[in-house]
Amino acid sequence: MNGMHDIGGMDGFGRVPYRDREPVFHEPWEGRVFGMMMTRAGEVTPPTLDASRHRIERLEPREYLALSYYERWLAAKERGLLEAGVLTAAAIAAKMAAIAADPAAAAVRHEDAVFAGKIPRIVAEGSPAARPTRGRPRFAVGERVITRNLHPHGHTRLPRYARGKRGVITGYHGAHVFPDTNAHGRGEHPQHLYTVRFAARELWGAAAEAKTYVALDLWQSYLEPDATPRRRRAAASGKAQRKRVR
Amino acid sequence: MNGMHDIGGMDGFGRVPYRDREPVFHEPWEGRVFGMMMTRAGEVTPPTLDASRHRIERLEPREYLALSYYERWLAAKERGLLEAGVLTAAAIAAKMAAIAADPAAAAVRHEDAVFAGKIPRIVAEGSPAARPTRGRPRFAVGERVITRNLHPHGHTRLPRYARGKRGVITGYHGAHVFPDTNAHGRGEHPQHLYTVRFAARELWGAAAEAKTYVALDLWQSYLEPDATPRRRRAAASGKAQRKRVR
Amino acid sequence: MSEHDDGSSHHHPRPLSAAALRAQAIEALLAEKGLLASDAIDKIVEIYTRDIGPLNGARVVARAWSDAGYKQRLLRDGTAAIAELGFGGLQGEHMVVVENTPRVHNVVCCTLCSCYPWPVLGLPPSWYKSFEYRARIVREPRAVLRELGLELPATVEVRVWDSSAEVRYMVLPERPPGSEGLSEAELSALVTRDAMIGVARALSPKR
Amino acid sequence: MSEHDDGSSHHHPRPLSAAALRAQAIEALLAEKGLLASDAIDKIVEIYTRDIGPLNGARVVARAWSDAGYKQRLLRDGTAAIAELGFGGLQGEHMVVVENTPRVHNVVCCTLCSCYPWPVLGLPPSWYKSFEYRARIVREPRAVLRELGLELPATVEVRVWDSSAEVRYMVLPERPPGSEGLSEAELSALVTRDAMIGVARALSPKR
Repeated sequence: MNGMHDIGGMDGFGRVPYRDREPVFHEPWEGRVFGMMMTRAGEVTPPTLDASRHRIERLEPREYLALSYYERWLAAKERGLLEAGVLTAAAIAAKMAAIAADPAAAAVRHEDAVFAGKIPRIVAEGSPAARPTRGRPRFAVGERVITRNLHPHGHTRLPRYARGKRGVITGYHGAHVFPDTNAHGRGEHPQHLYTVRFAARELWGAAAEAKTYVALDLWQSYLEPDATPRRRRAAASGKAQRKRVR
Repeated sequence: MNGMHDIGGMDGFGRVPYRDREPVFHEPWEGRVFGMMMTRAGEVTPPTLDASRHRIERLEPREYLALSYYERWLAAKERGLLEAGVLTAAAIAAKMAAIAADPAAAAVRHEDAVFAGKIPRIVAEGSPAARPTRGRPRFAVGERVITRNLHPHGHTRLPRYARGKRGVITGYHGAHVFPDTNAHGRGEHPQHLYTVRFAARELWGAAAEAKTYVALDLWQSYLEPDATPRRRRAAASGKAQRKRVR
Repeated sequence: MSEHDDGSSHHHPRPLSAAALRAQAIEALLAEKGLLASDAIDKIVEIYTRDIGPLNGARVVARAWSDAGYKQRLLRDGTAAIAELGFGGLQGEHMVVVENTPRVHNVVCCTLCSCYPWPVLGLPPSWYKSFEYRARIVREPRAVLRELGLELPATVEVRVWDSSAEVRYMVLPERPPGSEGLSEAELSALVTRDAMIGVARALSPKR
Repeated sequence: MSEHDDGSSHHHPRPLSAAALRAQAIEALLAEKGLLASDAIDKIVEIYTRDIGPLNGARVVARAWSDAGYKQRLLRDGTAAIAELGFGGLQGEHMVVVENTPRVHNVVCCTLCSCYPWPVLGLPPSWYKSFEYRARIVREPRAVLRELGLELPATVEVRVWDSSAEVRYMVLPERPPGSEGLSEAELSALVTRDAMIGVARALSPKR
């Protein structure tokens, strides 16, 4: 989707709010939200990683921008629990009021020693997205491609700034789970995954920074061969723009 | 600039909040803000229309989305007055506190009967953006063009969704003031202005609504001739995409 | 500000919003410094709440429905033809009128801000200025129109006019069936703001 | 929730934020229903606050600086070489290590969310997750790096790695001058989180 999350290339946010040192979690609740997300707390049908990302992307744009990072995780988690009927908004509001009145109301625990014991292994093993490859990759390293101009209303990992753009394959990663279907419960449908390198000038036009490239990891169905003759390509991506007014 | 205002094509906002009837101004202050903007109240160097738009665009994205329409006008107006040193933040805060304590503190007027008497004529005459044409237009109605992939950090009226896209000239309007310079006090530099028609499929890919077109009014320096051979154009804009997965 | 209320809203007993307070504070400070004209602001507000609105556009449309010569002039040079009826000026300096037919449906928007043809339609309604409309109408106009109650046959071509320059667009809606023989005044009552934006058809005459 | 505080922040006497209240309410409700494992959450929080962080990545870099064979393996198959040191797992299942040289500077980001190589760098800092960094680093990396204190000569090629899939990137910084003869442990102390993201150089050894 062309969501609020797809902000690569946007102006107006200002300077990066850099801090050298900060705690991993700024408040204890951030850690708890992180932990609930990672342990898939309360999920009747645990969402895939892709579905979790899409839940966050689907936050209303005003909400997406207004919330902090873990507030977005929390809002997405809450939405998932409400949509699945696990919790109700009324119950959450009542419990919030109870905790505000008496912080001890939050001190509820439910233990699962077996699951807790597995956590280190779950973290250490991870959950690879690579899948056995079926079919030969369409593109080879060094090949020129053009990204498709795709605008699905659902989840995608082809950002807007890199659609309809020419690049070069610089890496191949085998077949990986395809987020555009997996996020929607429509299956993993693994596809060949490539690293594609784009010149900044191709992405951002003639005013782009020089000697600058952006690489993205893109699935095969995002890509088409770039059949543009070399001479025309140069004209379209750069030389012609140098003539522009201003 | 690739600002928060450039939202054509975004997902996630939901249904259009349609209302059949509503007052022109929902609150009296909206009318006053409209009036202050239109009369350029307090402006040492009255901004051009383009500069006024750019002031609004430059609101921080979180602020832009959080504010209502006339709140954005008000925020942009305030920013202009602060930047010009006409008012200070402290003075505004103090006056807000005074009015909150006693609404009568807002009852300050300064009359200018001569200016007020000119308002009907100013409204009726408007402020045309057309300028005498110098030089022949580069493009003719019916000609195919491709928009440049421009990403200026300043003001522009070529929205992101229509950059690097192929269209057809369907109208010519003579020379109009060029916003990209005029908004920044760099002069009007009038350019030939064209209406360019784009197929929805060109803008939004193969999933676009059928038999649908979007027209934009674009200045000559936004445009290049589309020299793509007809066969390749069809492949790039549509047929090739029909093969995509999903 | 109550003594120069614009008259479009009644007085509110509830506390002023932060925006209202801020607007009043800025206006009062500028007035104290003699840097604004309160009476000029009054006049502007009065004009756009009382004088200028979609009734202007409705008169243009009714004339075009009634007078083939006028319609031809209107579609050829909107600014000049609209000026024949005495309308024009701010945000209507360069008018283009686009005609709906059984085969083509037009709809107007401004994705980058909220440009709108003030002299014929007045100031835009909230929904036209909403992020929702601005974001979606250029991408999925048929879906948006359907939500707004206007279902277009697949055979109808949709043309969205995104007002990116100072050209302003107004839709000339299709004359509704059953409106034969109506006077211009009667016809203009069928022409809604929404029909001239292109998110609705003109009203059907009461039978 | 104070009795299972994650230990990364001290207790706050001030009232809980709305987010804190909401998080606690949801956790308490799920615990009441037996739909979460409090101890599993404790364990996850503990791992990412105590065990996993940029010291892991620093060890990888120090090894690569010290051992040409390891460096070669690291650049050829990041996942396998990093696993040699015992690191890997969640959000590092497919690691690619990119090498900074006098001619090429690499920097890592994720514009669409905030993907980051957890096993070697821990959880990302706030600024990496900020809209500012996500929006700007792909468009004007040299300007962003300059703001962050890293001025790159025009002759250096900049490569930005936007983590759009499950491949995670880590930068192998240039070994700083004057670090000859240092032990792996001493070298790893020169390797900052920022150097492995690519927004800084490795530290210079104290002389």
